[in-house]
Amino acid sequence: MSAHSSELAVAAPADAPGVDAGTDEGADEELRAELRAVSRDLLAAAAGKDDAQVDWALLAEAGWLGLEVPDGLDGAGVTVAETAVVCEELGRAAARAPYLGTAVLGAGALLALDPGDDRDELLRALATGAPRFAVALPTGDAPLGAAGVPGAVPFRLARSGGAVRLTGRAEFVPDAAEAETLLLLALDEGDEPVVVRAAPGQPGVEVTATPVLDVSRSLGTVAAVDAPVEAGSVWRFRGDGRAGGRLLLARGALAVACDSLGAAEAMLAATVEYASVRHQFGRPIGSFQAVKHGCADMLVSVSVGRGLVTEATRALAAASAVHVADGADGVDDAAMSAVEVAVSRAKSYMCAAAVDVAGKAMQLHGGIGYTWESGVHRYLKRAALSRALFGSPTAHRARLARHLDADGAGGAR
Amino acid sequence: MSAHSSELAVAAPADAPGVDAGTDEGADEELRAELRAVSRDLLAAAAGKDDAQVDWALLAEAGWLGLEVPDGLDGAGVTVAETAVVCEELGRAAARAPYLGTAVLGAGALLALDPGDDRDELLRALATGAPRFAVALPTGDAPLGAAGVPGAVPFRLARSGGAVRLTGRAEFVPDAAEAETLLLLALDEGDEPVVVRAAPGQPGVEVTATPVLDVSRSLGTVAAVDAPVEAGSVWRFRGDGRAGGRLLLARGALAVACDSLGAAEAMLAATVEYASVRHQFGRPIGSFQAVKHGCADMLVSVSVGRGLVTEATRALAAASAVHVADGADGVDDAAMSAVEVAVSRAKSYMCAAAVDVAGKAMQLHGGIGYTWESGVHRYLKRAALSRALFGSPTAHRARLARHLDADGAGGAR
Amino acid sequence: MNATLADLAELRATIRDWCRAHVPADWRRAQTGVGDDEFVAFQQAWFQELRRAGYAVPHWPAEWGGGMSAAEQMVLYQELAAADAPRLVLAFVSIHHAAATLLTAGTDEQRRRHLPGILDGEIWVQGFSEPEAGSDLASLRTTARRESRAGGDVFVVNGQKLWASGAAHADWCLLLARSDPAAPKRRGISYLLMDMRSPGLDVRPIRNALGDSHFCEIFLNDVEIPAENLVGPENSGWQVAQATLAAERGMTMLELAERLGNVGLRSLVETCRRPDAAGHRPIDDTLVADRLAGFDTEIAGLRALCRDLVERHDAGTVGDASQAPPAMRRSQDRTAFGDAGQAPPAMRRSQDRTAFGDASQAPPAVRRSQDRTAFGGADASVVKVYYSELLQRMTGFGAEIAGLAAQTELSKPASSGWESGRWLLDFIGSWEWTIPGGTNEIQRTIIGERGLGLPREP
Amino acid sequence: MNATLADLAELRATIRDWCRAHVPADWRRAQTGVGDDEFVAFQQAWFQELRRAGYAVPHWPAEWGGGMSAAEQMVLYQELAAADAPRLVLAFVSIHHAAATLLTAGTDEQRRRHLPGILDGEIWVQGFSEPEAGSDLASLRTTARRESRAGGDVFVVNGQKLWASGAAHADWCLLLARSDPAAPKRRGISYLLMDMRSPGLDVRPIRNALGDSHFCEIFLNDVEIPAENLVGPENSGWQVAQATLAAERGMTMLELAERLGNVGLRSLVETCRRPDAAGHRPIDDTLVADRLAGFDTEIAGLRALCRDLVERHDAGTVGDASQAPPAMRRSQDRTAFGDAGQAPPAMRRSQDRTAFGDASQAPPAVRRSQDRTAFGGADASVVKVYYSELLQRMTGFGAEIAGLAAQTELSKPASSGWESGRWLLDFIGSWEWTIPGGTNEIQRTIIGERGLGLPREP
Repeated sequence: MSAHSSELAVAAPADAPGVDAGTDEGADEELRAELRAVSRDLLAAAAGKDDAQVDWALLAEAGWLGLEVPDGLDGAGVTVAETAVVCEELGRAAARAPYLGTAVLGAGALLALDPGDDRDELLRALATGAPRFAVALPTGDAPLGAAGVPGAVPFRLARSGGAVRLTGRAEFVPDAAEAETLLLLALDEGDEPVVVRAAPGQPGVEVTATPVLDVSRSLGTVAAVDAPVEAGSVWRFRGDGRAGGRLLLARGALAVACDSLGAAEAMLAATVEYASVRHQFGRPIGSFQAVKHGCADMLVSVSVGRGLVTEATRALAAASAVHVADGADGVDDAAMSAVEVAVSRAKSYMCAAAVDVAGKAMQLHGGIGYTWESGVHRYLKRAALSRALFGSPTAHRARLARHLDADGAGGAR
Repeated sequence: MSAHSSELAVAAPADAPGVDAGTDEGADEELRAELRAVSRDLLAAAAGKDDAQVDWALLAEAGWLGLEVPDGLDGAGVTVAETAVVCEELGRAAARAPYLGTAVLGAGALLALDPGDDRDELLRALATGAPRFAVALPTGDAPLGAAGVPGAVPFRLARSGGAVRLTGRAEFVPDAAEAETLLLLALDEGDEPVVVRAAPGQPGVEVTATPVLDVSRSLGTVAAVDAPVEAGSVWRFRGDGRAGGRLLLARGALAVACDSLGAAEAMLAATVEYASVRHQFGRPIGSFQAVKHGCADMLVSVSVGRGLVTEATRALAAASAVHVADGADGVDDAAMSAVEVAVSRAKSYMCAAAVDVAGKAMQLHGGIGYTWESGVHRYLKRAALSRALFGSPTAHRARLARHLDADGAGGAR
Repeated sequence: MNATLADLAELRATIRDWCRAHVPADWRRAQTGVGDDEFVAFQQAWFQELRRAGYAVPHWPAEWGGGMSAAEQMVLYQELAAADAPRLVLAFVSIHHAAATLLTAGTDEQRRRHLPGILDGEIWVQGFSEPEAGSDLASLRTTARRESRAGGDVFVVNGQKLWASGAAHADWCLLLARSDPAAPKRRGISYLLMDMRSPGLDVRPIRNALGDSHFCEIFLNDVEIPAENLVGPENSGWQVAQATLAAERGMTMLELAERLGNVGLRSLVETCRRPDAAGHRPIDDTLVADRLAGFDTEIAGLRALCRDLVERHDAGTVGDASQAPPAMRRSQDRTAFGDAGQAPPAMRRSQDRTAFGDASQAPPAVRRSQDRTAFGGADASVVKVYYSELLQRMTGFGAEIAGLAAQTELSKPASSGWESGRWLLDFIGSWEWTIPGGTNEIQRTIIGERGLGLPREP
Repeated sequence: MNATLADLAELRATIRDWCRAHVPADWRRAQTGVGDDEFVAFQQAWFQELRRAGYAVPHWPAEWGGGMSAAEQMVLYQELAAADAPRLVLAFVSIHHAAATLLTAGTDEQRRRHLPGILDGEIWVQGFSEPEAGSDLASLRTTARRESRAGGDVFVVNGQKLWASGAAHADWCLLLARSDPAAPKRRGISYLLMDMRSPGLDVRPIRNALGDSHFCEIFLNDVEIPAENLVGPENSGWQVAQATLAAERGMTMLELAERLGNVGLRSLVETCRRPDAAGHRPIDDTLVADRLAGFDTEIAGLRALCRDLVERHDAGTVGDASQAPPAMRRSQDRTAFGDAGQAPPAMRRSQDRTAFGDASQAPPAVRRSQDRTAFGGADASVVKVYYSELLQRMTGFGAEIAGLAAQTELSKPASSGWESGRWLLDFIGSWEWTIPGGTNEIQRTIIGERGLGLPREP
């Protein structure tokens, strides 16, 4: 049961306390704290608005889009751990911004590719906020099945009449409708996962918006039918394409878990605030055990969720760094499994907990909580969407259970 | 979905209120209320003792063993609904008595058989308390599987060397170790379920006690290896043997559900009592919402469980009456399914709820609840045993789900 | 008049035939995404359809247009639910709260004026809650000052009411206001019938969590209500309100249980039997099957609870503390909103009979043994807590199973309950049952104190 | 002394080798069903084995025989759990509560007298709770009357203590008694070290829910305790007790989490991978697989919580309210038993360092961002609630899966925790974690008030 026992602490050095004397973990924590504080201020403005729309230019100016873009390409050159902070703050504000499509998945996909001028140029542009990106990959339960990633790759390249053509369909793609540049996860003729660059207007490619109850999110369907593809638009992952695809899916799941963490913390804070000022029966309602203990339960699950999200972030950051640095040799299957285990735990726990916390917030706000104006519903809808996006808790737990069964088979210790 | 919708109210007349003007439902209710009051008084004495042993002679004198034995055989000639009352009260007192083996299953098995002098004589004896009975049937999850009863019948008759011989094994048989007369559920040579009468001392038959944590229960293993059987000891069910077996298993499950209902009510009452007198922080602890709401939740689940147990009792009583009266033609498969649906609901809900309620009782009693002397542990262990005996909640729900799926297939309405 | 089994079977067949002929085909699709006017028109038409058949107000006394026994009403609601008939959403307060108030505490004149009006489609709204008086209803601040006028005394009302569901369409309002500011909290409140066309009224919609606006705020600025519209004695409004709120329970809960057990469970099973893209049916997972069976069981338990409540309402044994076991002692009556719906036993018994059936009917024999009253004075709270949380669990599970697809269902059929099968909408709507009418936290306190006799908070 | 990653890996390898050589083979079987004497002998022998390796009291200061950093202790407990070493059950109070008390508030003389004694195997018991002072510890009634004797002052103690775990084997007792009956509840209590061989003591075992008798009552009848055995100032025993109780948290919770995550989860997975008579493995049911994965996740979450708690203890940032976000305001300190383990921040910070590591160690940099203190002064309560209820859920699930077979397991290995894989016994034993040390109801109040700053009950 190595992936689930104390071995993990060795595999992921950051888990062990007091061991960072020689690392820059402390500095990173400070950077993240500052990033968090700035984000919170900036997004607080958006939180007040009914549509919670965040000014895209502002995000670009703040440097949040290029966090992971290398220094040399005008980015900040930091890791997914910093991106995670922004995701959490976007969730806290229930803000509407195409951050997932561009900064999380777009940058993540490009960074996982073999470097090259086209890619580098696109990364540089990404950091400026133009174009906006969408990455068409499977966002449901499919890739969590026993079959793994390739079976769930939504697009396929085939040569016909001398041209390479793309066919496939991906639903519930984050930020698809507003994207100017599409990156499509596809299988090439050798069944190797690759990324295909496309534009929404391009022949054979159709993008349609999918309206959802959570108006703070934008989702859409990307469909391609025999769309001709230029050779220069087909990009290979560094090293093993399968590993690249798996890391990308892990990023999506983790980003959504971070979002749910922020949302849950916001709901807890709002409930505590309300329970402290709202009086009934001559007392603040927070002085009643029913309310107080309800808030305590919210804090417990937020605390547990935060721990899981933190561990998953560390694991993914470490693996991503290895992937970018070493390519194929870097992230072996065991390391990838460790990342996926951590991400599945964080995603399944936190995204389910956030729905519960938002629901409890609605309950403890009483009639006010059920009004549109309270905004609690925005968090409930957002948490419900996050729960399903990039794999339901059930699907993630099914994947975890397969690991447990396999590990159990491995030996008694 | 006929078995799950309003149709049931027609199938089971007692479900509908105000319709018993012409029936003796009112009179029966009065009888049961009296029976309950008498039982509660009588068993209250046992509840105080550490082993909660009930005087067997007293039970026989009170007429509780022969409740369902016909008038003509010196019994009370009432229904399983009255037996259910005693089961509930035994659970309330967490009393130790071989009632399940003799009065619930023993009488139930004999009543389901074709009448005859031997059977009648045995029924008459049963009401007097001598001999004590055990019925060896499957008490785990097996008979709830898709295969149904016959596959789970634990014994088999085979002719060898001119004699009929019995082979098989049943574990966790209630009251087996103390029984003087065994009734074994077996398949005859034609694969028809029958009941074989045997005695513990008889060649080839071995009974061993199975010590369990719940010391208020007695369980044992009944094993037979090529045990010679006289022709007169093989008894056929009235009509369809399969139906007889199914009714018997339903009785076992229902009796245990009744036991859990009584146990849960006792735990609720004890907790309310304790919370009303125990003071901490200058107040009775029952005035704190954490305790009060905990008790409220216990009441809610006990109330729901009582409703389900009542419905299952009515359904089983009605079907049993039909079975005894009409034999094979009486209880068709649909009616049997309706009984099993009601029993599975009651068993799965009530037996799980009783464990939760007893656990909550232990918690709300604080340190006192964790002592041996408080007796809460006796209820927790008994409830845990009841939860597993005659089918786990999970197994009963699996059976229910098959009905739901089948009904769903039947049509939209 | 106790119906025989045969009578009931015949009634069931009659209603079933009637439903086949009269339940509008495909009304769910037609009522999805409609505007307010269309919704009101549909509700009014359906109400009149039911009225013509004698099914609109079966619980009223026969002389006013009802007259069904509890057993008959149960058959009616079972069949309406099984046929998936539209719910009477708009008339809910009129036929339950308003009627119960008038029948219990109104004058003959008030009944004659208003009960036929309700049958003709007059809509009532409840004006109880206020911004500072939600769970703690007794602290309401709206004032009613008695003054003399040429045509007779009037109450001059000032204040603000909240959560007045359907106020935008209402003709009349059941209003609680403080008529004696000097009296203790619950002693100075009067119960008034207010014409919603009165000058000085301002109704403003409040959007709920789904963006709908059937909740309203009502601002009252020197609104004059004739003194003859006082219900019960002056300053006794709190007691009268108990009756009004009691009407929300019992048979109305049974109807909700039947809805959940029919279209609700059916939709959930259907959702789980639907194969996904890979041909896999959720119900084939033991995980899903187990949950479905659990819901089936809980619904059966809910129905049993509701039937028991209705039968005992009918038998007059609800909340009879004299039969409760010693451990289940009854506490003093609570002063909070919490006990809305919990009149003192003596009052409740009589009012229940009036509200739930023809008082001229011979009450059925008290068939229940003492244990049936185990939940003492908290029956309605037990049912409310259980129903609302079961609804929340079921719809929550539906939303989880439906996954991303649930997010794309942007509206549900008007005239349906929160078991429409649009799971995420239903889930969010389920808080409409765990919060209003005394939050479930308040209900648990009632259950603990009235049902179990646990001591009050100091 | 901060260890480098390489140092820790080396330590891990060393401990792992040590465990292979020293953990008694098959001790679980051998310790199942043994008598009290055998249990005590085994515990004492194992304690000395650990002591020889330097693993018995790693959290003590180096001068007293400990000296491991928090990171090193974590490695130690991870490896002991992974190797399924016996737990130190008998010495628990001695090495944690007694030592923390002495190190925090004891005199040099008291330390010199008792710390080596503990290393030599002296057993301590905690004499705090009383029949009328459980959750409400501050209402304890046992009296300590100061009197002069020839050899110096003594405290004459009378009263009764309850739930004194292990008192039958104890050499010394940590005693709270009321030395000033006139002072307010928490102001008149003194903290005393009582020799269990003192005349006037009567120890009677209390059987627990499993029939075991490690809990005891202690009756005190004019027991004389020399005044030099007073810890801290007279009448300041309440404050001293905070330190004692605080020692129960932190690293001890981490050890428990590791036990649950190793032998606990492993046994559960094994139970679910075992084919039944028909060859079916429970884990192949999605229902069971889902629960197992949920437990795996929750254990990972628990470990993260514990690590965080330990790291912040180490860093001295536990409960620093100055970093809490505004909404998470800190309430007044609670007066109840509830806040046992929750000393005022200033005191806690210093005591934690003393209790959890060598005070001479340079405290690691405060690496945490402000959100890491989101649970403010309630960290330990969060962990306790979560651990104990996870243990209860896991063992409850195990008992359910094991079914009837679980009933036939009549005893579990002594020296193991409540994750022995004897699921029904473990399940019942799990209440030993949800009740003592402040019930989980009390813990939730602490979390609400100290962690979230919610208002106290009036």
